[in-house]
Amino acid sequence: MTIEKLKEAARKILPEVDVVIGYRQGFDPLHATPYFMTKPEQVDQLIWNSLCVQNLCSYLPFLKGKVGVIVKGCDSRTIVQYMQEKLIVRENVKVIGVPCLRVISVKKVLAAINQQSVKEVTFEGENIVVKTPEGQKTIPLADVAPRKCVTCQLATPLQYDVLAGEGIQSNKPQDTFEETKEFEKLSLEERRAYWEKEFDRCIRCYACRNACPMCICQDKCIAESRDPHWTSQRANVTEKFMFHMIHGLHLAGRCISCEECERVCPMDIPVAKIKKKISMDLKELFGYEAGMNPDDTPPMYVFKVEEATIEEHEL
Amino acid sequence: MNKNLLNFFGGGVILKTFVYPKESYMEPINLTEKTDWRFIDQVKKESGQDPALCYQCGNCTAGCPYTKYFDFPVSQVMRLLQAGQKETILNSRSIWLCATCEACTTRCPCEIDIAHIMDVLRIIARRENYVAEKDVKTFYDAFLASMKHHGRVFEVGILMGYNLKSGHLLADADLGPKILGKGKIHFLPTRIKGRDKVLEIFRKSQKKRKNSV
Amino acid sequence: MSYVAGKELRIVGFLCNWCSYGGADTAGVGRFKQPTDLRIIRVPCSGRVNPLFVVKALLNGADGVLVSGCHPRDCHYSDGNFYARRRLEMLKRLLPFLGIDERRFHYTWVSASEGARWKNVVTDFTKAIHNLGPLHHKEEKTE
Amino acid sequence: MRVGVFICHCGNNIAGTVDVAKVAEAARMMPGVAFATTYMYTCSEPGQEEIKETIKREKLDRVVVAACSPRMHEVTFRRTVEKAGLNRYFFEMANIREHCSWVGEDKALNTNKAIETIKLAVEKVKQNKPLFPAKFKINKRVLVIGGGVAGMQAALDCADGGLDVVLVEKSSSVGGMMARLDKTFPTVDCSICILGPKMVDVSQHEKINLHAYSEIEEIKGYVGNYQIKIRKKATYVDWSKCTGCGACIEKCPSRNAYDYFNFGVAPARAINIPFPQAIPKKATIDAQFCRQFIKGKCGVCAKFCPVGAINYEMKDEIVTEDVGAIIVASGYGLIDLDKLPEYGGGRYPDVISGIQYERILNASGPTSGHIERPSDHAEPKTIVFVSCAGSRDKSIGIPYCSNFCCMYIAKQAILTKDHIPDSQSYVFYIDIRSPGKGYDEFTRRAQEEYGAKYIRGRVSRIYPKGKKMVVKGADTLLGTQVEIEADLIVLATAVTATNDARTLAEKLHISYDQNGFYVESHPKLRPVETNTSGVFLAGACQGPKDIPASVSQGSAAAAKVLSIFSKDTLESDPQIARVNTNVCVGCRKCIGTCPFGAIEEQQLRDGRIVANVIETVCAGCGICSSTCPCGAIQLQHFTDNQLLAEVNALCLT
Amino acid sequence: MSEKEYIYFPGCSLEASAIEYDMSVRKVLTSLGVKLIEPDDWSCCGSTPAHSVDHVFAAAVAARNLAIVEKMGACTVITACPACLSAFKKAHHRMKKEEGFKKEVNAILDEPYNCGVTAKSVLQVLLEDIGPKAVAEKVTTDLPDLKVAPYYGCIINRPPEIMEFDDPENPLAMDKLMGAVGVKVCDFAFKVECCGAAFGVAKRKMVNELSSKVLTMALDAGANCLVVTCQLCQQNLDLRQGQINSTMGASFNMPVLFFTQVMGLTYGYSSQEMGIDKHNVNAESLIKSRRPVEERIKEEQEKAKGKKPKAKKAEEEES
Repeated sequence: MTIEKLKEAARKILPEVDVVIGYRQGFDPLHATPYFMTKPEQVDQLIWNSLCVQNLCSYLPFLKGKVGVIVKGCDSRTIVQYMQEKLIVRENVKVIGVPCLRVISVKKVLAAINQQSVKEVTFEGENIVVKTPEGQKTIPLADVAPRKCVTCQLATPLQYDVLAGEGIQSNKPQDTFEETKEFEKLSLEERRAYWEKEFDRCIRCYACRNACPMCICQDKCIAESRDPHWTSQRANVTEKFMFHMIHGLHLAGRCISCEECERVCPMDIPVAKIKKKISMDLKELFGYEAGMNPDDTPPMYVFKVEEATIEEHEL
Repeated sequence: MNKNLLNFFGGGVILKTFVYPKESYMEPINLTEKTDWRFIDQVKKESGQDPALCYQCGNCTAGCPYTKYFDFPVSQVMRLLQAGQKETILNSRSIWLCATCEACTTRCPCEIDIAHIMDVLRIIARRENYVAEKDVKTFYDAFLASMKHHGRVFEVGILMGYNLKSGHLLADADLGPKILGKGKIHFLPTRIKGRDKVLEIFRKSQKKRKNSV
Repeated sequence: MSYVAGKELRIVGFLCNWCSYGGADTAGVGRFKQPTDLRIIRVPCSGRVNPLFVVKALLNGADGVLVSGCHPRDCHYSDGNFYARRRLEMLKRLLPFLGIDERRFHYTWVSASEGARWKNVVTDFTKAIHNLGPLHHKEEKTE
Repeated sequence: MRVGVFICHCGNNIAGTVDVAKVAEAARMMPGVAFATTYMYTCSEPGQEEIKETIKREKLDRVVVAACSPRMHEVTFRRTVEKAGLNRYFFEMANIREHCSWVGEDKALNTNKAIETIKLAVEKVKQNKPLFPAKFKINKRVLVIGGGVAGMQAALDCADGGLDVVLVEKSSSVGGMMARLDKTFPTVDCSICILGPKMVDVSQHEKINLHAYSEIEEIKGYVGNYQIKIRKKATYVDWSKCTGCGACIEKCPSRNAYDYFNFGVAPARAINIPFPQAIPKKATIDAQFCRQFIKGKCGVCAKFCPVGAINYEMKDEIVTEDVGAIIVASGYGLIDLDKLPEYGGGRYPDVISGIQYERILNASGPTSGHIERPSDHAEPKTIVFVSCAGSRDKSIGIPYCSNFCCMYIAKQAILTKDHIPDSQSYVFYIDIRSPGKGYDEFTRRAQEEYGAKYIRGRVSRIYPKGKKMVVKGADTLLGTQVEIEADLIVLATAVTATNDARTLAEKLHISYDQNGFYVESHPKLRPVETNTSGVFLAGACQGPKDIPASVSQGSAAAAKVLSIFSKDTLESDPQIARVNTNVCVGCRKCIGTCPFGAIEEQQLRDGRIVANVIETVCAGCGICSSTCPCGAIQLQHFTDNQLLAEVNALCLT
Repeated sequence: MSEKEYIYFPGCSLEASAIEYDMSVRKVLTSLGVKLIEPDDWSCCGSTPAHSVDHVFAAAVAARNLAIVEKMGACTVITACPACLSAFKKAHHRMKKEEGFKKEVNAILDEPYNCGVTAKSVLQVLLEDIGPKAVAEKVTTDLPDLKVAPYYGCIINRPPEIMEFDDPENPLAMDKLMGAVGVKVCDFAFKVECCGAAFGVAKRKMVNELSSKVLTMALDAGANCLVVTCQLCQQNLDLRQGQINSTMGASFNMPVLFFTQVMGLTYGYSSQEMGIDKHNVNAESLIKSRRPVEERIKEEQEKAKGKKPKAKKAEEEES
């Protein structure tokens, strides 16, 4: 898909909406940043490449009026989940779908170039070429792809009003939750120690929550409120643990595994791991996957009188 | 006695020959001393049945084809069990005359597997050498012996074995001629290859019983 | 404050007012002896029990948490325990992932008439928790 | 904050296994507790006075009573603190009896458990907020479901009390089971003679609106304001025209309809009036058997009806009634004979059920009171009664006693002797249960004066032998088998819940036990209430019951309704969900999960969409609270903060 | 009809004293297109006597055979003998229910049994797997004089939760089959009363009394022949009828046939092939009047013609 197609789509949409959200280059060539376009001329700065990582849908519930948004396959589950939960009026959103096979993890790239400053970034086929003061480095995209891209099934968005380019089929293997199952092989003690170590690093900056498209409470989040007073501001691991449990359980059956929470974590805590485990269980229990079908209801908000998959627990 | 009973019942009743309870049974039972709690638990454990569930409706006695021949009708065996009267029960003929026809079990409103309890009582009696009904035991033994030796049961063998041991040398001899020449009686037993295996089962279980006692 | 050290462990129970709390009362009226570890928090309905309460308890010092409601179909509010069943089942599967033995959390159904059943639930669950021992090494408990 | 803690000895019930003094001491140490004491019987009048005085003297603003279960006395003590000027929700109860002193053996452990249980209550009460019930108007009409003796009694008492009554009866006449009986024990007076007048009163009372041949379709609303949908089943006869002359019945050609009223003792006509004293005395057509419906041609009744009331086109009709309270008197059922194969039930015509025998004995029954056995209409000389035919029988899922069989068997034995002096009755019983006034004397009379032979034991088999039936049973007192060659066998078939009891319960939001009988809200103290306020129970729908018990429950239920209707408004329980609109993000998840549809969307002036709770509809389950991600919707008195306070009290050190 | 295959466990007495039961079972099932495979080297099921020793032992001797069947890769074994059936079902039931018991039993077995085999009676197979319709199709012969009382005996369907077949109080399986092959069935009240066979040898008088009851009831029911499923009952009631007559001073002369024998006869097998001659009480007098089934059908049609007009009139009267 060429950037032209995308710009063309944006221009076409713009008159019908108050704003179109897309990407432009950020503070350095390695970072793309959200771009809110209200005037046609702004469209020229629009970019599209594997650096366009952020899930732009997250803005939708908080924007009034009509909005156009550029949506990757993975992001499109957000749209679907919002529809399920009536958090957006679909008619008021113009979805510009973009076919996408892979984005990159900036963290992984920086690691590969041991955190030097970046002068220029170009893409050559399946490689990303990064120019740094010490010269340039060519890295295969596959090596720096984030976890979610490895098993991505949605090369083409589930929802779009215009598709910039041709729809493509995913060429990735199905997600079999290998990582989760691997982790479950550890002993209870090891797992407990693991999480206490990980969460101990948490500085409660709430970046994970703020980036989460499904955290609709935002500044009303009970992790910060006094009434109800679920957690104190005490800086011990228990309280941190509690916060992440709140995040995890509130997302049960709603998490569309965009993994933004993990991407934005400044302390590199694998916060998506818990959500993935829950998603796995709910898929097992109720054959449910969040953000796939607008007519579903998240499994925690419905029930069956006879639950085929839940057996009574004996003591 | 029977006469009074008949009056009591008036016209419509046919009374079965009524087994008058044993003298010993009529003596007062000192429940403080003579209740064998261990026996109750033992039967509970071995049968997996709880005698306390019985509320003495008498359905088992009513339906049992053998009540007439019992010294204690089934419901009284259950009552004796509730009262922990080990001696009386293990000395009774009833437990040997039960044919496991399952009528009691099928009809018990309290879902007690009574036939199974009778079975267990029989086993305990055998184990502790109470045998009120020699003939029945002897027949069972003959049956098992035949089975033990041939792997399958050899009917004529059983009959002869039984007659010898029981001393009823001519039991059912009158039947002989009736079946002779109908190609039913083999005078030689069928022996199976695996009879050593069957023998093993006998041996092992015997050993187990010894150890358990 | 805490339990009699050595003898007891910290067990928290969330009981619905209509069935299980009544069942516990019935057990009391029948004088069905039980271990003393359990402390009961009364809620109107098992559907009121947000899984986060369980997590809160387990993270903050409980060694075991028990949730008990009306039997499915008998809920005083008709559907409460159906929601509870789904949410608590999800939690029960999650806990071991975090390194907490799932046997430390049990959810079940006891009706107001089932005093004997309640006695068994309390006895067995307490036994189970004692077999697992304390969840928290006391010295490193919060702060 | 000044919390007062009152610890009850409850005589020795608590003080026996809990060191109350030590508990009080510990309570005094608790943050926020200004006062703690013990008292012998806190619930007693002086005990409550003590609380009131202490509140004033110590300027307490919160109260905790550590005593029995709140299910027992919460209401009592709430009233007490209210009398002392506190809001009644500034009160908590610590259950140190049912959950502590009665179930723990170790006094030290019990004492500690009591202390912690109080700590719990103290921490909660500190979080409590004053709550004020809202008042709402009530619709002073009452719905009575079931026109049996219990239902009629309830209806009449309510009507005489000045209430408008809607009486819904499933069958085409009121009267229920009692109308089928011949005589009643222990007085042996004619059943219909004492019931008939009541039935007439019901039909003539201007305050009673009777819907016969109707069923409950749907129930919406809450105490004070129910909307009821009633299905008036098609009778195919215009009752406004029908005079009950019975011409149609005489002429009806299909003579093999099942006679529900007579429990199939004799066949009925497809168009029928169940019995001479029926109220209303109107005909109904049983479409299952009517040729007009089966073959599509006949029309005989239409031809002969002098007033042209027959209408084959008639359809079911739904009528709605608004009421403020409901009395459920839907009665009981009986197990089918074929549930008892060992007795040849359903297989041999001369093995019949007790209720069938009532119809045979009954002068207005199919045999006009002449006792004859179904097989050959001969007069039986030897009659055997079998009690507990299905009752007290776990193996067929009926573990309970059917309550009144022992008595009606004795009655039937007596009546049999009256009808056939040279007959001999035998009664197989397991236990004779005759606890009522004059009951035991009655069962004795059956044996002493009427010569019924009582045999202590169950019957195992019944099988035919020539013209006779052989009854094979046991006499456990003799320890022997007995056999009786009988002409007729009467089985006291077990009493069950009606087959639609469960569906009705679900419509009413009331609970039922494993046998399908409705559950009262307290077995001793609230026997006719249910856990759904505004719904009351009367008669055998709550458990097998004889006539006097059913009648008294009918009156009791009526009294309950009259007492709630004695006010013009009701107070709604303030323990319901409330929305903090500043916090609500309008995600609507609560709306979807509320079982009562008590939550609606609401648009604020600033255009924000938030949730809003309809006070009168909310039942207070709190599912919304555990669903809401931001804690905006909170169930009052069980808020997150209150529950968290309890959790913290237990867990945080 | 589709070819069916079953593992068939004859049992000791069907090899000897009840050889005719075995013969008739094999013939009838063959003509219904069923193939029977006899397990190699089966042993005695233990029957009642084993139960008086101990239950592990009793279960073991039964389970040994089930294990053999299991090893053959089959999941069903069929037997005609109720004693074997009940021994198998009881062993299987308890081993399946109680893990501990299973261990104990397997401990004394040469080959462990893993509870993978369901035991079925030949009766059940005929009724459920093959069905009355298919059974009826094979009928060629009518037995006009035969009036049978179906006698099931005590254990073939008791206790119900273990035997899991037919009604324990009023079983109908044989009634249905007999009906299907066009034999007159009498309503018989003593279908499941015990005849005492188990004590045949040891308690002669007692058994005679019990048996005579059964025979009396059969006569009362208007039957002239008993059909049975249990060779112990058969032997007891047939072989001992003389004994019974002398002990009870009665004069019974009622043939006792296996239901499979009766079926065989209606399928056109000779009484020799069905081993009728092996019985003590002679049944020939009852079966000599046999005739091709067509004749009966013709007869019935005649009757029907005769009736028709009458029926119509009744109809008119009513409306």
